[in-house]
Amino acid sequence: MMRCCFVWPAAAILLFVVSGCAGVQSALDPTGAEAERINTLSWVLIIFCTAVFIITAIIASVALFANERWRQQLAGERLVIGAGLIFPAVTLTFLLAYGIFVLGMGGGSADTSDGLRISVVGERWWWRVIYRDENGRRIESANELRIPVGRPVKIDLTSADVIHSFWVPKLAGKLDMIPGRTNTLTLDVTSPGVSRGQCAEYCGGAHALMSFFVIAMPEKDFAAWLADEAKDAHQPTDELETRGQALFIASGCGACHTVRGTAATGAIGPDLTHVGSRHSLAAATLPNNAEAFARWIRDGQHIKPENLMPPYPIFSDEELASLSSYLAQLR
Amino acid sequence: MENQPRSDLPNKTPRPKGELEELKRIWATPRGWRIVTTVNNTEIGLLYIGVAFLFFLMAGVLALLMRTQLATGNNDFIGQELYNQMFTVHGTTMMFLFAVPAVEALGVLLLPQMLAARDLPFPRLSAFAIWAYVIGGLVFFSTILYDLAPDGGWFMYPPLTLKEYSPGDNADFWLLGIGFIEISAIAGAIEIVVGALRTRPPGMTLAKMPIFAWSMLIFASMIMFAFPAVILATMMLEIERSFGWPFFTAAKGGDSLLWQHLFWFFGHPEVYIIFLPAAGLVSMMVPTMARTPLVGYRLIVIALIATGFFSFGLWVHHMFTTGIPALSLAFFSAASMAVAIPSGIQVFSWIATIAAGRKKFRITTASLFILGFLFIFTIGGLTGVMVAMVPFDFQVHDTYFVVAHFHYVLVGGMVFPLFATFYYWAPQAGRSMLSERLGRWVFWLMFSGFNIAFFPMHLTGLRGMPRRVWTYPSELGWDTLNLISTIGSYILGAGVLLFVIDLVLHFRPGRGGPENPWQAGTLEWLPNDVYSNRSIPLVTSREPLWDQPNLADDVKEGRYYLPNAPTGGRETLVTSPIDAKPQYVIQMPTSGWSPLLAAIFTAAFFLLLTVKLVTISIVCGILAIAFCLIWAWALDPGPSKGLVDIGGGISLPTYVSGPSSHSWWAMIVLMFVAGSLYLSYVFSYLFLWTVSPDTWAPSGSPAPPDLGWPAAAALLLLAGSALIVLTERMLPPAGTKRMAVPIAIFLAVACLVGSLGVELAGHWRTGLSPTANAYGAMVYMGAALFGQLAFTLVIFGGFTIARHFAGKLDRERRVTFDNMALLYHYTVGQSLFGLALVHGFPRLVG
Amino acid sequence: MKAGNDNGPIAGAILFLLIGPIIWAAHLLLVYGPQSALCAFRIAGRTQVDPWLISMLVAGVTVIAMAAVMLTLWRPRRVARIFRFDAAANDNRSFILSSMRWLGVLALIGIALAGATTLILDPCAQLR
Amino acid sequence: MIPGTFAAWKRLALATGIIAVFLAAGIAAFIWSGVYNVAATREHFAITTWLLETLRRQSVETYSYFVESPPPLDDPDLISLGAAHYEGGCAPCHSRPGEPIDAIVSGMLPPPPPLADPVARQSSKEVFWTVKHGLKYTGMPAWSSQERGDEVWALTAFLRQFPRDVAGDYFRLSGVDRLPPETGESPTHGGGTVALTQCIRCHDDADRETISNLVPRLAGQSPDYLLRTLAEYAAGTRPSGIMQPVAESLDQDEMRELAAYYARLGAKPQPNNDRPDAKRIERGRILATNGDSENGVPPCLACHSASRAAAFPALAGQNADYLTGQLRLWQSGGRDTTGYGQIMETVARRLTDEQISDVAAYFASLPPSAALDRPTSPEARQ
Repeated sequence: MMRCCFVWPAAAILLFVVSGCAGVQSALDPTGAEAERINTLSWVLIIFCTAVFIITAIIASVALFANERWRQQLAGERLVIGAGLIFPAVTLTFLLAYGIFVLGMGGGSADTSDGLRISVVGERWWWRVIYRDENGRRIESANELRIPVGRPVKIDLTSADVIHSFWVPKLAGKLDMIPGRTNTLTLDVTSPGVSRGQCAEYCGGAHALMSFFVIAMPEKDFAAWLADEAKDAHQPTDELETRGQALFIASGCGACHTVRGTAATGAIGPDLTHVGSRHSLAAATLPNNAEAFARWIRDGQHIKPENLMPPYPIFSDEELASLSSYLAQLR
Repeated sequence: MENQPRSDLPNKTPRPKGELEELKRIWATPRGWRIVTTVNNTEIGLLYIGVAFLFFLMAGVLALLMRTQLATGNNDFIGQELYNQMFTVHGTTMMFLFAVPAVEALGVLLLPQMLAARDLPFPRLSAFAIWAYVIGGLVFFSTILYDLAPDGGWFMYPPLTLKEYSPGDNADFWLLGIGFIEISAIAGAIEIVVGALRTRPPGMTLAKMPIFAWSMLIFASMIMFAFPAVILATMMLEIERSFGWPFFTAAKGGDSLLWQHLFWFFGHPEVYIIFLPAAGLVSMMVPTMARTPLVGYRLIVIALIATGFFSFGLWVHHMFTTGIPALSLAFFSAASMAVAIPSGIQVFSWIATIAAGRKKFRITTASLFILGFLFIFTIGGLTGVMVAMVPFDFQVHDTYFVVAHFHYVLVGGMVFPLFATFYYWAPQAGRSMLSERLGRWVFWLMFSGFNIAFFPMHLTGLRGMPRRVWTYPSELGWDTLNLISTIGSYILGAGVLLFVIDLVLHFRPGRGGPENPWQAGTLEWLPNDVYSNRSIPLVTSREPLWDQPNLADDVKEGRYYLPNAPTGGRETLVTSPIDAKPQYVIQMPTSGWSPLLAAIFTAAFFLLLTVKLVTISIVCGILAIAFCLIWAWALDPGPSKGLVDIGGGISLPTYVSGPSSHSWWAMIVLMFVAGSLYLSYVFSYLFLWTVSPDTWAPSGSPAPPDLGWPAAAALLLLAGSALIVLTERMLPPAGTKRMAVPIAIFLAVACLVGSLGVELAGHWRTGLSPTANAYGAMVYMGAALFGQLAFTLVIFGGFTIARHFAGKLDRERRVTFDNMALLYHYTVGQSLFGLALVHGFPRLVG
Repeated sequence: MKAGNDNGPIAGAILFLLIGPIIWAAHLLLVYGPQSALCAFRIAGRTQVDPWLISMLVAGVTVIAMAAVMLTLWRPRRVARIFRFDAAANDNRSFILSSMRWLGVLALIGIALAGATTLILDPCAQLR
Repeated sequence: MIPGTFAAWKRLALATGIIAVFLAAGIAAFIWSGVYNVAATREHFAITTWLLETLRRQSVETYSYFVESPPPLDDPDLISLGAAHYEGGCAPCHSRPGEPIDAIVSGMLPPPPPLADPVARQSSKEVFWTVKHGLKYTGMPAWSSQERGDEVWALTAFLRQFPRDVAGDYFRLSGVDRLPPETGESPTHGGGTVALTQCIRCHDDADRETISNLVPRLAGQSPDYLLRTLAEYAAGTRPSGIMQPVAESLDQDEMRELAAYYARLGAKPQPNNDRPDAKRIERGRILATNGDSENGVPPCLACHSASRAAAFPALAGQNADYLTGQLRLWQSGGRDTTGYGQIMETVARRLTDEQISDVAAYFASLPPSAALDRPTSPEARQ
């Protein structure tokens, strides 16, 4: 008993050390203000709980194995009231105060005077991302969020169908997206880079495959990117891509997808205007390249079961090649 | 060696010849295939725990399959659809079909023994509840085999579980499974509250009650207040799914958070509902193994009560990330801190008891499991403190950290004590002990497997892995941790398998196991047989077997109370709730088909309704009610047996009506359940109003009907109540009938139905529709709750009238009438309040 | 054979024993209910209640609840009389009395922790 | 004497065993010898007939209990469709109403009965079940596409008409009178084949409308679409008990010819339907143009407008009842076996019953030649 009581915490600490804290989706490797505050809190809690556990284990070991004299020291209500009532009452009060204090630091004073507003809408099973710039222009994208570094940005979270939860562990804790409600989350990223987020509330079907990337960029790059993103889609240049575009339009893809500047104006599925420039396809399920587009169109239900796009098994290989090269050049 | 009997004991020995044989005959277990009709707590308790354990094994197999799927990233061993069903069924089964029934089964099995009662006060009710649970539970579980299993998670959050997003029958099967556990939990709560407070042996005051009885009493009280919330929630979800009343649809003024509030108002106490009885068991075993009375008995009782209370203040704990104001979260964070204190008290009481033994703590398999429990539960409690910190929860909520946390709490807090219980109390239900040698292997496999499986999950969660995902990409660095967890789960599984082998090799159900093998001090270790203890002892200490010399022998020889069967049937002693003074002798029903058949048809009713075979299901429903009535007909035996002598110069009545009657108590418990169901409704009404005041009358919906309508409904209700009071005065003397009685009851029931009709007609005339918006749905839901009670009273009233005509209702023999009257007045009270709410509130705020 | 009405004592005993936790529950209801309702209306723009008032409401209810619990700790016998609580056996009486006091202490801790949070946090902000 | 009794039981068992063995051997010998005469000229024994008939009657009665409730069976469109199929699929054995059974066919055992009597005795569900599943040991085949209960109901509706004398009306109902007096002669403007003469029994041609609203109008569809559909019918991937036998009998050239014929037919005057109410059509128009993005329904015109891919069908002027029936069929999973069908299935399952009726009414109200534009303006969003 005694041996194992010490082996376990030690093993625990070892696990933490060995596995390191790197990871594009790890709460232990924060690059956002809220995640950093929580990270500090986590370590305080981990150390406190480990200490309490070890002390309890020692007391229990004494009660079990020590000699009569030692054991009699523990054999009264004094221990129960001291260690079971007073100690937790005091320490937990301090912890609670600390936790509430960290909670109170949330929110941030996001300066929205520059007019940038971002909304993210949870859909089954992808993310609709809408930027509104200072001119009130509405720029829609999907499954990828780009934000400037160094200033808090407020993000409105809503849902189009069931409950989802917006979670980018490196940047902040999660916040649910609930039908009929709008929750606002402040992201304050401290250093540029890519982090990964995932839906954290079970939303049925392909819940496991509902992820996205957040790309934090320096202010200037962000402005340039946003200006680029606001433009219409690239027109296809070579013959293959032009055939792809024609096929895209004639086969009804535009019923659900928008490619700005073309006849495709659907609002049901993700906006594809600049789909080729994103880090991933299908809500961070596939890499972004022409081959992945082809796989997705032909075999989407296998890659991401139950997804809401109809299967398109009707294209020949050549047709698929032209379609996917058209989509891939939408950068 | 024969001890000299003390002369101050209530009964003289030797007892008359044939007395023991008569007891054996009366309490005999039905032979052959009629065994299914048995109602004795030992036999149905064994069935109960056996089936609960079967569910544990089956849900455990699902867990192993899921762990296999998660062993590596990008795995496709189990596809998405099946995986989503599996974790739903795993969670639902473990929580509803294993954990609650298992502890309730232990209550059924052990509580009467610990209280030296012959049986629980309502044996047929237990039998009914258990059979309904067995049939319904097995059907629910089997849906996983034909792709009909629910896949909305065990918490079933709408809108995902509404018809729109879950169109199949799958979600209905979840609601069905829950329906059965609701029935059996409520039945069990009635049984246990009345059992613990009224069937204690003489002298066992509240201050001497075994801790397990305390924990079961609190367990049952918590069920009374927690389950109604989920009953209402499931009713509303099923109504929305079937008829489109928008309780949870945001577009029509409903709110999906309403479900979360109701579900977690049940769901959080549920964790403690599972844990408290297990802690009670530990508090029984630790003193035995330490060979010393429990240190801090009083503090443990306090801790149990405080836990029971505080656990109701934690439900928003599960909703920290829903975006409600931070201050609201902080209240619940504070309550979560408060609930940690009682757990600390218990842990250190056990440690202090271990230390207090004159000799060192005995290490048996049971004590290993207890120490394992202490170890695991302490970690679970500490991570509980962590997740109670709101900002920390923002990160770990719905991740594997939480998966690790609650498995530490639930497996540590409930499964390990349960296995300790199996090893410790096996002789209560079987003829032999389990193997100590195998037991140690079982423990070490389970303990190491559990920690290998679940400890890494803390880290997996912190590194960003959410719950309820059937697969994950390999490049996120979760593979190694998941593989370790999977290996651990198989070691845990091997431990459980070894236990099953031990069970097969060594467990033989029946009686005549070793007597008091652990030299324990509590009454369940008295020598017993089918009739439980030969006589019911007078208790003067918390550990009577340690402190009252020669007790076992005196009880066995029949020197204590009620060594015989004076009424010629099954019976047990009822004592006063606080001081345990003998009050009367209950005559109890014996084995019979009606509870079993009622359970079968109840199960058939719900099942057929789920698969939309409406006509046949209604027939089954009617049959179920019919069998319930047949069973109820045999109750209320009347005062014909007069006074009986139980020894020691005490003569007790065999029939009592009014507030001392155990059935009156049962009705009061039922009214508490109905009352908290109604309070949940009131909460829902007010909650939806704060969410969508714009749908409320008079601006958003048709104005409520003129005040004449509710006034008429209220008058009818009051008239009905007056009629019932009048009828009570008019009850005929024994052996006679009086036509006024059935007429008055009929009129009273008619008043009730009329009042319901007036209420419905009033709203219908204004053009209010239940499907239009949340306000309409809430108004008609109030009427539905009224209608539910009215329906019960129509049947109950008819039953009472029938008893009058059968000559089984008079001024003396009146328990049936008393209970109906209680329910009637309660219904009137609830409905008057409902009228005030539904008609008054919109006027107040509009 | 209608037995005398003795549900006074048991109901009284339960209420007496649980008075602390009951006040705790009432406190939680009275701070959480109004606070969340008023905040919901504030956010929806249906009322202009000053947030400061909500904080004061929470603090006020907390102070009253704590005072009530302390009163029961200070004068348990008065409370016993109110609920007509009595037990025949001595051990029982003192057991219930001391249990009631300990439960009061725990309730007091719970009330104080919950009430104190209002000192730090803005009453309606989501703080995310 | 217990041992004695025991021995007696043993003897009895032994005797039974021996008898059983001999019986089995006898039966085996009988079968192997081929003495039993399977000639259809020999009637069954009376007992065999009774057994088979009772079994048949009871079985139909039991299984038809589980048949879902029928659609309204007095719908003239349904009856007409049923009659048209009867002419091609049933009349060869059961003969046209009022005509004697064909001499060759009557040599079957049992001979196909005239249907008026049995249909009068049976309930609609029983008739449906029999037509759908066929009957063992009688030669009555099952419906070739089990998914197509809707087609079976059409035939059932027609059979329900038998008790009242349909003989007089039969040629009109079944479209036989639409055929030119002498096959082989060019039936329509210019070219034509034997196959085509059969098509116009149900479908439209240059002059006539379809025989029933449940039958699609083919004029103006692209050859790509028509060829694809015929190939799908022939291969059985698009299930239809009515079309599959017809399409199977066509060769590639005939299919091409037919497709070319109907593609050429082009515009034709507006079908003279009773006009459904304008509100419904307007709702349908909005759905077809804008879709219902809340429920994931894309605008129909994205795929069914003038600029559609060649293999997609045109819907303008199509019969509303046909459209409704097909959308329902998609919803119940009856058209999910072809690539094109799978695309539409996803969409059809998101439609409500009301939306189906609306959009069908809208397309039916359009002139068949309407060159519909795809929706181009982005719809209003916030």
